[in-house]
Amino acid sequence: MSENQRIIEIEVLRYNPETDKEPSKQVFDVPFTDDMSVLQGVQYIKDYLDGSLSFRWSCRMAICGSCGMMINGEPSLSCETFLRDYYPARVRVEALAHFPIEKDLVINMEGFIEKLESIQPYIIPKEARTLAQGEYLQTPAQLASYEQFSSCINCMLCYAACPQFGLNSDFIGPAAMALLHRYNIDSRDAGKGERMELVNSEEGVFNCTAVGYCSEVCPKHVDPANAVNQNKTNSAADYFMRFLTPKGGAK
Amino acid sequence: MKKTLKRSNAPIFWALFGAGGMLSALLGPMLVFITGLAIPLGMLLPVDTMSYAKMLAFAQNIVGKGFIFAIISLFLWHAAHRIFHSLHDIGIHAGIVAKLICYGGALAATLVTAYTLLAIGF
Amino acid sequence: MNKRRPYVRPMAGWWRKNPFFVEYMIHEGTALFVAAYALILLTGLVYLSRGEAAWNVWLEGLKNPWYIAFHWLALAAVSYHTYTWFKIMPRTMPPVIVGGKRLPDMAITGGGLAVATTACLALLGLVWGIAR
Amino acid sequence: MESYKADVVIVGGGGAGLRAAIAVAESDPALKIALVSKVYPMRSHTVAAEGGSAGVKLPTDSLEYHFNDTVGGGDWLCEQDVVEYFVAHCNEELTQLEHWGCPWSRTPDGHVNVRAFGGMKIERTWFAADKTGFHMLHTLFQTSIKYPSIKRFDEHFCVDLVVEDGRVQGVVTIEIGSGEMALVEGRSVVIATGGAGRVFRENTNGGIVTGDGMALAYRHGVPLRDMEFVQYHPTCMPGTGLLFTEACRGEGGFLVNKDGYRYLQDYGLGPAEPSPRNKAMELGPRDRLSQAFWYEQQKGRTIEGQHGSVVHLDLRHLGEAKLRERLPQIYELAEQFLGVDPARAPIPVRPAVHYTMGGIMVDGLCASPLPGLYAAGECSSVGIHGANRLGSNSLSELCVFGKVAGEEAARFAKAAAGNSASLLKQAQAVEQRLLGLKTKTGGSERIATLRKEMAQTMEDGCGIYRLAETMQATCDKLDELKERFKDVNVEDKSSVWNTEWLLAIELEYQLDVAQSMAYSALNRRESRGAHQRLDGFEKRDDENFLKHSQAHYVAGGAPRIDYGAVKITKSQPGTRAYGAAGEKAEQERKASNV
Ligand SMILES: Cc1cc2nc3c(=O)[nH]c(=O)nc-3n(C[C@H](O)[C@H](O)[C@H](O)COP(=O)(O)OP(=O)(O)OC[C@H]3O[C@@H](n4cnc5c(N)ncnc54)[C@H](O)[C@@H]3O)c2cc1C
Ligand code: SF4
Ligand code: F3S
Ligand code: FES
Repeated sequence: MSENQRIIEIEVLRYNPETDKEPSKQVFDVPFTDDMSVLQGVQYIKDYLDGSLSFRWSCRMAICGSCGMMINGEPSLSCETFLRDYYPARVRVEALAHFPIEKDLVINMEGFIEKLESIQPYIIPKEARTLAQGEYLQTPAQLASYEQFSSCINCMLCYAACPQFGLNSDFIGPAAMALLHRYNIDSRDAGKGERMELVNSEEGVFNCTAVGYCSEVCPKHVDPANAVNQNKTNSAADYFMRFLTPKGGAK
Repeated sequence: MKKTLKRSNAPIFWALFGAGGMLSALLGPMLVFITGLAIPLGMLLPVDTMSYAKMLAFAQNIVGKGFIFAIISLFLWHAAHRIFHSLHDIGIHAGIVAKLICYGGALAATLVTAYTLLAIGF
Repeated sequence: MNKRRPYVRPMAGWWRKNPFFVEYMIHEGTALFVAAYALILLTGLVYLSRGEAAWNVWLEGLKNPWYIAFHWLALAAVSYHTYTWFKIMPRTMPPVIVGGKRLPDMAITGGGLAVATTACLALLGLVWGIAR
Repeated sequence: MESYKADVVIVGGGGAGLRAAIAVAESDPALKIALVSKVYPMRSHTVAAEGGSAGVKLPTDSLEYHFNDTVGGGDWLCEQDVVEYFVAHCNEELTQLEHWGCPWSRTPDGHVNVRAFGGMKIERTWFAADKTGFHMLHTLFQTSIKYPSIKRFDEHFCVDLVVEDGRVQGVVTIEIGSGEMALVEGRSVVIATGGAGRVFRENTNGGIVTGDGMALAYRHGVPLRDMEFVQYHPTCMPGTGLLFTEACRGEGGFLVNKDGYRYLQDYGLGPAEPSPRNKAMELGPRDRLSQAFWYEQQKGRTIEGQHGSVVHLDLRHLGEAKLRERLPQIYELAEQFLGVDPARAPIPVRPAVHYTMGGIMVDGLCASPLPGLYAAGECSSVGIHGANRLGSNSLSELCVFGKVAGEEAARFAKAAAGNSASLLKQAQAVEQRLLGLKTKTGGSERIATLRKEMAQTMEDGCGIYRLAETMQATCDKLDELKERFKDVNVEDKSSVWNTEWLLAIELEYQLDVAQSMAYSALNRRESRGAHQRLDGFEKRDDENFLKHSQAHYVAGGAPRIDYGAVKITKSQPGTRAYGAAGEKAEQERKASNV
């Protein structure tokens, strides 16, 4: 193994809130093999070069959504980005853009969690169903219509990709909208009316200018831009229809 | 826990933006080519394509009026919306002022177009 | 005694830092040409309403090399707008399911561009037909 | 130090913890719930489960079949009354998840679909493509948001239990973001902290799977049961240990050696048919498949790779379309991590540590011997997995026993007296001890070095096949590592997001858990399920070892191991046979039963 071991430079944006005024770069020389991910690279740094480096990770298999970082300026999951693709050049690693940095590569994601909570991400059934009634019937086609939007791993790469979120952190943003949309179009759900209020609001979909980079970087092909932009149409319909229908669209 | 949410009025502008964007995407290139290049340079189309008589007749025709109105106003609404957002994008958050200039300009131009088309008569 | 002090990075110049954003700014920038072109048309309309002499002044004016140059640029910009408009199309419309499969982005963009081409040619044909 | 008062504290926001929290909230909305998790709940390792979750569904299936598969698969080391309760409640719980929005894969007429899984006689594994755990976890997390009585303590690391008056009365936590410690009081506590696979070198587990909850209970006198049973999953990525789900084989994949030969037929799992039959060949149980790999390796019929010997998981005959539909994540994993297109080339695989069958000893109602303390999920040993867990049983376990644990903890909390007044003092002592770990200077041991040595010695001594000599060496090594841990150096002295400090605390947990495994293994002088010996104890010994091992914590020393009875109700220990032999054995059993 050691013969084909090479050294790559990893530049990390460091920030320690207790001592630093602002983040600064630090470069580490890391031995690597071809199958090593960027995550394994920063793990090496933590294990052997500088124990104080902080970052989130867990599954190592691109499913837990913890390990998002800016890698050479692009939002990426560090566990499925490989050092071999950068060598011999230096790899630049930073905390996800558009979020406040807590320390080193760790961002503050409380705002994102609040957004998730605000979209009522659970089935709001027309009428409650008992277990004795068994499962809802849902055809593979009905499943397919929302499945893609349900495969979001909450990695927030799309937020790091979306300049509109960067400019206005109140914007509900791509992933939360994808999830909201996922429930709205699930055949078991009847909560669309309640959720539209958020879609229509000033924090809602119209902050998006269809940059589309969110979908580009999404590691799970959720296509959040599609969820956001489809809902502009839904929201506009809701906006104008309320003048036509006596009850006035979504409340 | 739930915040009070304020409904956004964006759908109005967004709908106009979308309509103008679609119209300019579909016809924009050819219109620019015809009025800005083919006619002045005498390419492809007969020289008198945009003669006073023809254009007056076109502008007096109800369909022609509609076409002219849609093109000028929707193009401007489309552009105003994009420019407004781009100002925000590059860090000019002039808010209400930018809004007034962009959308106000589009509105003014729309009114001028409508007035002129009416003035031209039927 | 909480030691947290989250650091918020500035956004200034964000659009220069990623080729994707540069492209975005360029396609947003096409709006300047769309606006200018619409204003030229509006001027023409106003001149038209003022009678033949005025109209001819406007028509002559179009032959000014600056105007010609502008229109070449505008043609490029608006064509680029057309291209990007349909390129984002798959992001903005509900997924189209054909035979149980989601229609690929390419097909939607391609379809949109085909429609636009047809519309342009139809417009040209129409103008040509009327003018003849 | 801050303190927060809840009625029920749940430690762990994975499948089991979330299910428990919802159960408490539904049983009594007035109960205040504190859900403490060291990661945001949707990061919990349940997210990584791929294959599916078992629950009798088809008309051709029965609870009895599920019971028999589970008990036989566990080599009769199961609590049979608990298994009976379990199989009877799987379907209901999975249906509940369906009502909550879980996107189960469907049949064309809209019913939930089921797939085949290793060691299961009939198809009964509910699945959501190959992201079952992901969808279950996100469904549970998102549903939990509906209940206002659940207060989450996300990214709060639980460092100790607070025990007073002979019952547990809360936990001590570190808020990772600030480094501040807090006391979270509750009248009952549910531990749902997941497995401990990270004590081994090559494993399928996430970085957070460090056995914390097991160690917490263990240190407070609760025995860890059946810890020697550690499951090796036969098809993992060489090097990283990442998992290629059993569903690969459920969908019809083959395992072949370097000659392209389906070697499982040589190990009593045949005959080799073009598509694997249930409980035969590739759909045999995991312990058997991993053991077969070991023998192939001994015979020199494996392929040498950069990260050790491998065999091939061949999916090519399934075709790209089916692979993309049924195993999309596997497809991407193979492509991205290995550069292998599974529709065109076989995937190199080898066994890696996957699951801890043992855990915190609890009864059928998830209650531990320490009053007020409950446990559910992989950290617990409720008794359904015995010596070897069947794939897809544990996701169902999370729901079935997560709910039981929640309801029981709620009941206990309502009946319990108020908490003692002196808890804060205890918590402050914990704070002093842990701050000491961080502030002390002059340590010379690197955390990573100790961790690596631990993982290596566990692999050496407690691998697929075990010998007294190497197990003893592992025990000795662990003793040494515990000694050296006293000299551990935490470089980072800061408060905010000091993950190095947390790693040190985790390492200490891991060393305790590793010890319980190694000593339990050394003491079990027989071969059963995942515990296989080659040193004269190759046979199962029901006479002496049809018993649960129980490891008791001894401060500063080796654990004390004793044994507890196994509850047998209707299935007497028999031969575990699979493939054609298994079918024959079953027919004979049936014939003799009538
Ligand atoms: C790759 C893989 C695939 C699998 N596939 C299947 C399958 O197909 N079918 C099946 O049935 N089973 C499968 N399993 C097994 C199954 O997924 C796990 O047993 C199960 O998910 C464990 O769930 P849990 O709720 O017990 O723990 P986890 O989901 O691991 O959750 C543990 C929780 O405890 C918290 N925690 C831990 N320590 C602390 C602490 N000190 N302080 C605070 N919080 C703490 C964590 O933050 C986390 O929220 C698989 C396992 C793996 C690894
Ligand atoms: S939509 Fe995609 S990029 Fe955004 S959080 Fe979800 S998985 Fe990540
Ligand atoms: S990048 Fe942002 S602007 Fe819209 S399309 Fe995606 S949310
Ligand atoms: S570590 Fe889980 S997504 Fe990368």
